[in-house]
Amino acid sequence: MDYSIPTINLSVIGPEIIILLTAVSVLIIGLFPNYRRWSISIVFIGIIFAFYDIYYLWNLNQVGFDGMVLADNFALLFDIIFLIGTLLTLLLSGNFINQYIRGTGEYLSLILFATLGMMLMASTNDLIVIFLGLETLSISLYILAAFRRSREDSLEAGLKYFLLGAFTTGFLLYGIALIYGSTGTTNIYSILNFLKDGSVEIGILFYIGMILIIVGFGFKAAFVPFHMWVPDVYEGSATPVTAFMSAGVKAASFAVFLRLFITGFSPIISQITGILAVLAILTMTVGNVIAIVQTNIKRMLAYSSIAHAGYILVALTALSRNIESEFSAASIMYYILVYTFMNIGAFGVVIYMEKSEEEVLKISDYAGLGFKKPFAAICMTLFMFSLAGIPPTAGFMGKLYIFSSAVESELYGLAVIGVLNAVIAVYYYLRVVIFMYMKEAVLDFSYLSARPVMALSLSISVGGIIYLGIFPQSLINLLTNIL
Amino acid sequence: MTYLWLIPVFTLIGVVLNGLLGKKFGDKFVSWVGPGAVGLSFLISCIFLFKLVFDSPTGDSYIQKLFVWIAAGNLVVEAGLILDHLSVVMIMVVTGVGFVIHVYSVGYMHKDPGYARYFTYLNLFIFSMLILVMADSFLLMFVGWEGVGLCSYLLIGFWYEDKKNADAGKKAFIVNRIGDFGFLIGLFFIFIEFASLDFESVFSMASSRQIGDPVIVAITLLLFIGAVGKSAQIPLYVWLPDAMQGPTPVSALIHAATMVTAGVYMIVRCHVLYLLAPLTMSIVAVVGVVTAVYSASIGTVQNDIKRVLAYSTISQIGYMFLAVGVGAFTAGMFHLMTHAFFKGLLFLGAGSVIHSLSGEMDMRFMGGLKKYIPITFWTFLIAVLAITGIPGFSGFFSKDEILWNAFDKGNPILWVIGVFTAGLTAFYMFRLFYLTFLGESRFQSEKELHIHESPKIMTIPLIILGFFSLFGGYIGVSHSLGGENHFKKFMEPVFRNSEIIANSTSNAENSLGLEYLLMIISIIIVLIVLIIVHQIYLKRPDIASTLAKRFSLAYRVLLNKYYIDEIYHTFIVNPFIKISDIFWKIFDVKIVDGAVNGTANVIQSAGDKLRKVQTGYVQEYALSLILGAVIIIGYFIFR
Amino acid sequence: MVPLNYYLILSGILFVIGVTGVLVRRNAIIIFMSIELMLNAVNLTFIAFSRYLNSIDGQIFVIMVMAVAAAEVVVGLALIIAVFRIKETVNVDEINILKW
Amino acid sequence: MEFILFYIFGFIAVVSALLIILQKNPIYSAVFLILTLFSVAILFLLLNAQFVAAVQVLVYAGAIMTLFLFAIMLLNIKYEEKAFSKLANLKITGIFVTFVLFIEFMYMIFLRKGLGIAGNISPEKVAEVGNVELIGKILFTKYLFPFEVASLVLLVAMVGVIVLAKKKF
Repeated sequence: MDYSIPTINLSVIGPEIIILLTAVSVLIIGLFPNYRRWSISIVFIGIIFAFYDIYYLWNLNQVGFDGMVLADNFALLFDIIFLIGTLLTLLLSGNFINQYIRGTGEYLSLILFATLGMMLMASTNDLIVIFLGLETLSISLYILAAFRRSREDSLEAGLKYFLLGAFTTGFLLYGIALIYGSTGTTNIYSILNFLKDGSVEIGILFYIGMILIIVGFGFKAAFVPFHMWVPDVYEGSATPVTAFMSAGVKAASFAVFLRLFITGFSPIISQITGILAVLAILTMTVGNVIAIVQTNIKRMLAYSSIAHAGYILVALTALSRNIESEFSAASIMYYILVYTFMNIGAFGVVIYMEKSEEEVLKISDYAGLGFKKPFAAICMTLFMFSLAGIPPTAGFMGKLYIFSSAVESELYGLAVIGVLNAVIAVYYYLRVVIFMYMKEAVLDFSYLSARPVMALSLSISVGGIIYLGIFPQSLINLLTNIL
Repeated sequence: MTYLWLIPVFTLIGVVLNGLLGKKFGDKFVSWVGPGAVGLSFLISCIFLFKLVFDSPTGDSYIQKLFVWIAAGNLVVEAGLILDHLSVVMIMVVTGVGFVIHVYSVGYMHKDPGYARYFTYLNLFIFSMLILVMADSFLLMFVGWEGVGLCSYLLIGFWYEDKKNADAGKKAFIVNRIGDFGFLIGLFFIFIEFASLDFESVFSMASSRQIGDPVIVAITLLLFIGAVGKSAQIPLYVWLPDAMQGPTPVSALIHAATMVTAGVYMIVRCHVLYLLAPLTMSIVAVVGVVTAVYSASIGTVQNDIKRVLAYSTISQIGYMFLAVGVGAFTAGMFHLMTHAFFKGLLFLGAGSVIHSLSGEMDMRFMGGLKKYIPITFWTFLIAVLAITGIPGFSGFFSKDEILWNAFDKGNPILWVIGVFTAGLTAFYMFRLFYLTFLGESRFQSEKELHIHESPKIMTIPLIILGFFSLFGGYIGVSHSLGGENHFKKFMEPVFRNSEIIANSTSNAENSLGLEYLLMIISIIIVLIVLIIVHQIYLKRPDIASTLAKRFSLAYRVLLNKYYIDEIYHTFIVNPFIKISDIFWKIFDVKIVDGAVNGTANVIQSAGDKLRKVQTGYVQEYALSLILGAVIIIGYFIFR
Repeated sequence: MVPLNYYLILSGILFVIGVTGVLVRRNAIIIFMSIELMLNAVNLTFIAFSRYLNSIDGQIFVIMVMAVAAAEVVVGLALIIAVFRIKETVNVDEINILKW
Repeated sequence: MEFILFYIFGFIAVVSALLIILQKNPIYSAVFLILTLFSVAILFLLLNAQFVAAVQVLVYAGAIMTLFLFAIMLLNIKYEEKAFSKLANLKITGIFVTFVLFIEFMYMIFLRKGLGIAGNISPEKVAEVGNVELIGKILFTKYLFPFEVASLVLLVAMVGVIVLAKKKF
C-alpha cells in the first residue's frame, strides 16, 4: 500500500493563505500597542490581496491536494461573498475596536479565522474539510459572541451558542459517520459516483445520515426548529459580531448545502423535497410572526434573519425538486449576496446608533431619526425596504427570483405561502421606518457624530442593493453560468 | 420614441432635490422645485400627447425598452415604458391634476414644519404613479403599484403627532397588503401560464385562449383582488375613509384623483384577459355596483366633510368598476378622468373650507359660508353639479355613459341600482353643500373672525379644476346627444384587437329612444332629490337635527305644518337613514373593520404566544432541536 | 468476529445517553461532558465502519474529531469559567436573561 | 474471546455512561466519563484501531479529562442539591424524545442494507504494515490538507482561550 505525496498546488488555496497570513500578522501586531492602529489597515490590504487572488483564479478551475480542495467559480464566488461580509463588518467595527483596544489583534484575527473557516467550507470536496472549516468558524464565533466578557448577556450568548453548537456537532458527525458507513467515503464526488453507480442499494443509513447533516447545517443556517439560538445569540453579541454572524454563517451553510445537493446528493435529493418544504414554511412563518412582536431591534433582525433563511430554503426546496435548475441555484446565490448587503447594512445603522457604553436597541429609540440624521435614516429605510422586498431594491428582486424558482419547480403552494409571508413581513420592517419618520424623537441624537468609515460601509451596502435591484441581470447571468 | 423616460424623470429629480436640499435651501426653493418638476413632466406629456394624436394616425403605441431587467431561464422581463392612447390619458390626468394640486399645496401647506418632506413624498408619489401607468410589464407595474402605496402611507401619517393618523396609515397598510398579495399571486400565475410578464406578449398569447379559460379566470380574479385593495372596493375599502387623516391636497391627489383609480386602469390595461373571463367581469360589475350603492348610503350619514367625500370617492370608483365590468372600458376611463377633475376640486374646495375655518371639519359647525369664501363656493358648486350629474357638466356625460352601458351591455338591475346610487349621490352631495355653504352659520363665534378666502395660490387651482369639471365632459359627448365622442375615438386603438368581443354583448334592439328615456329618468331622480334636500336642509334645517334625535317635541308641531314632508321622513328618509346608519355602524365598523383588525390581532397574538417558546433555557432549545430531528427521521423511517 | 450491528447499537446507546444528559442535567460542565460522550459514540461508529469497510479513512476522521474536541473543550471550559466568574453559577437553568 | 471482551467493555461503557448523567457530584461524573472513554478505547483495539485507541487514552482520557477535573476543582462545585434541571416538563419530554430517538436509531440499524464500497485495507494488511504506519502515511498524503486545517482549529482555540482568560482588556 503506497501513498505518494499529492500534488499540493498551493495556488489553489491562495486566498485562504492570504487571509491566514493576515490573521496571524494582526495577531502579532496586536502585541505591540504602538503599532496596533496599523492592524486594521493590514486587514484591508490582506482582503484586497485576497480579492485580487480570487480574480486571478477566476475561471481557472484549479484543483489541489488530490482533489480535496477546489477553486472553481462556485467556491470563489462564495469567497467573494464572505470577504464582502467581512469587509463591511470591519468597516463598521471602528467603535467596537476602540472600546476593546487591547483586544484588537484577537478580534480582527478571530473574524478573519471565521472567514477562513467559511472559505474552507465553500472550497472543498470532502466532508472532513467541511467539518474542520465549520469548526474553525464555530469556535471563532463562540469566542466572538462572548467577546465582551465582562457583560452577562454577552457571556450568556457565548455559552448558549457554544453548548448548542457543540451539541449539534454531535448530530452532524453522526450523520457524516452514517454517510461514511453507507458509502465508504467522505469525498463528495465519490458519494455522487456511489449513488449514480447503483450497484449497492441506497439504504436507510444514508438517508438518515443525510438528514442529520441537514440538521447540523440547518442549525447554523437557522432553520426552524433548529433556530432557537439565533435570537439570544444575536442579542447578546456585540453588534458588529452579530452583523458578521448573520450574513456569513448563513452564507457558508448554504454554500455547503448547494455543494452537497448539486453534486454529492443530487441523484436522490428529490426525496427530501417534502421535508425541506415543511422546514421552509415553518422557518418563514415562525420567523416573521415572532418578529412582529419584537421591540428590540437586534432581536427583530434576528427573527427576520430566520425568516430570510426560510426564503432561501424555498429556493433550496425548488432546487431539490428540480436539481437541473440553474435558476434555483442562481437565485439562492443572488439572495445570499443581497442579504449580505442589506442585513449588514441594517446592523450597520444599529451600530451607528449605539452609544459607546450602552446600546440603543429599542425600536422606539429610532423615533425621529429621519429628521436628525437623514443619511442614516435613509440608509435604514432602504435596508428595511430591501429586507421587506419592496421594489426597486434588490430584496424585491431576490424574492421574486426565489418565488419564481419555486413556481418553476411547480411548488405553487410553497410560493403562495412565501408570498404571504413576505406580505406579513413588511409590517415589522415598515414599523422601523414609521418610527424614524413619523414619531417625535425621544432621544437626543447629539451623541451621534459623523463617522466617515461607517458611512462608507453603509454607502457600499446601499449601492449594492440599489444596483442589484435595478440591474440584476449581469449578476444573474454570471450565477447561472457558475455551475 | 426614445425620450419616454423624460416624463417621469423630472419628478425623480424633484424627489432628490427636495429630499436632500429642501431643508437647507428653505421653503421657497421647495415651492419652486416641487410643483416645477411636475409642471415640466406635464409639459412633456403634452408634447407626447400631440405626437400621439398627430404623428400616429394608425394609433400605434410607443414602447421604449430601457434595459433587460430579468432574463433567467425562460423568463425574460425588460423594463420598459409604454405610451399609448390608454396610458397617455392617465399620464395627462396624473401630471395635470397633480400639477394643479402641487400648486395648491404650496398655499395649503404654507409654514408647515414638514414642508420639504411633504413635497418630497408628493413628487415621489407622482413618479411612482407615472411608473405604474407607463409600465409595459406586470412587474414594473407592480413596482409602481407598491411605490404609490408606500407614498400613500407616508402621506396619510404625515401629521404623525396624532396617534389616530398613524393608526390610519397602519390600517391602509394592512388592507393594501391583502390586495397586493392577490396581485403578486396573479403575477406568478401569469408567469407560470405565459412564461412572460410583458403586457404585449402576455396579451397576444392570451388572445388565442378560449373564453372562460379557468386559468385566465383565476388570474383575472387575483388581479382584481389587487384592484379591490388599491381602489377601495368592498370588502377592502375600509382604509380609505381613515386615510382622510392626511393633508387635504393628499386626499385630493392620491385618495381621489389618481392612486385609487389605479385598479380601474389596471383592469382596462388587462382588458384582453378580462374579456376572456366573463365570470370575473360580472364579479367586477357586481362588486362595483354594490360598492357604489353601499358607500353612497354610508355617505349620507357622515358629518365630517372629508369622510363624506371619501365615501363618495369609493362610490364613484364603484361606478367605474361597474363600467369596466360590463365591458364599457372607455366609459370607465372617461369617468375616471372627469372624476379626477371634479373630485379633486371637491377635496380642494373642502380643503379651502377647512383652511378658512381653521381646521374645522364637522359640517354641523359650518353653514352660510357662501358670503365669506365666494370663489370656493362657486367652484364647489360646479363640482357638486358635476358629480350629481346635472346635464351640461362633465360628470353627467361620463356617468350617463356608464349607466347606459350598464343597461345595454349588462343588466337592467345594474342600471336600477346605478340610478338609485345617483339619487343617493345627489342627496349626500347637496346635503354637504347646503350644510356647508348655505343656511345659517353654525360655527363657533370666535372662529368667525378668522374666516377668509384662501390666497390666490389656492383659489387659482380651484378655478382651473372648475373649468375642467365644467367643460371636461365635452370631449366625450355621446352620439345620442349629438356629440362626436372624441374620447371614445381616441381610445379606440387600445381596444382594436378585442373589439369584436367587446361589442358582441351589446343589444342591438335597444333604441336611441330608450337611451333618452333612461337618461331623463336619472335626471328627474336627481332633481327630485335636490328638491327634497332643499326642503330638509335649507328651509327647515331643524328637521335634520330632529331626525338625528328621532322624535322629539318638535315632531308634533312639524306634523301639522309639513304633513307631506313628515310622511316622507317617517316612511322613506328615516328608515333609509336608519339603514345607512346600520350599514355604517355594523357592517363598516364592526364586520369589515373588525375583520381587518382581527387578522392583524391574530397574527400579533400568535407572535406573542410563539415568542414565549423562546424561554431562554438552553436545554429547551436543545430539546426543540432534537424534537425536529426526531420527527424528520421518524417521517423518513415510517413513510 | 463481533457483528457490526453490535458496535452500532452500542454507539447508538452511548449517543442517546449523551443526548439525555444534555437535556436533563443542569450543570453546564456535565452537559458538556455529555456532549463529549456523544462525540465519542460517534467515534466508535466511525471506527466500526472503518473496520468493516476495510478502509482507514474513518480512523483519520476520528483523529480529526479528537483534535476538534480538544479545541472545543478548551474553549468551552474557558467560557464556563468566564460565566462562573460573573454569575457565580454554572447551572444553565439559571442563565436566561436573554429570552423571548 | 472477542465477544467476551466486547460484552464486558461494552457493558462498562454503558453503565458508566449512565452514571455520568446520574451522579450528583460532578467529579464522579468526570471519573465515570474517563471510565467510559477507557472502555471505548478497548473497543477500538478490538476493531483494529490501535493508534486511535492510544490517542483516546492519552489525549482524551488523559489530557482532556484532566482539564475537566481541573475546571471542576477550580469552580469548586462539589455537590448539587438538585442535579437535574429544574424544568420539570423538560425532563419528561426530554427523556421521552430521546427514547424515541433511540428507537429510531435501533430501527435504522436493524433495517440497514449493506455497507458502502469496501476499501482495500484488510486486517491482514494492517497486521503486515502496522496501524500506526498506515495512519501516518495516509495522514500526510491524502489527508494532508485536513491535517493542516486541524492545526488551524487548534490555533483558533488558543487565541480564543486567551481572549476569555486574559486579565485586562
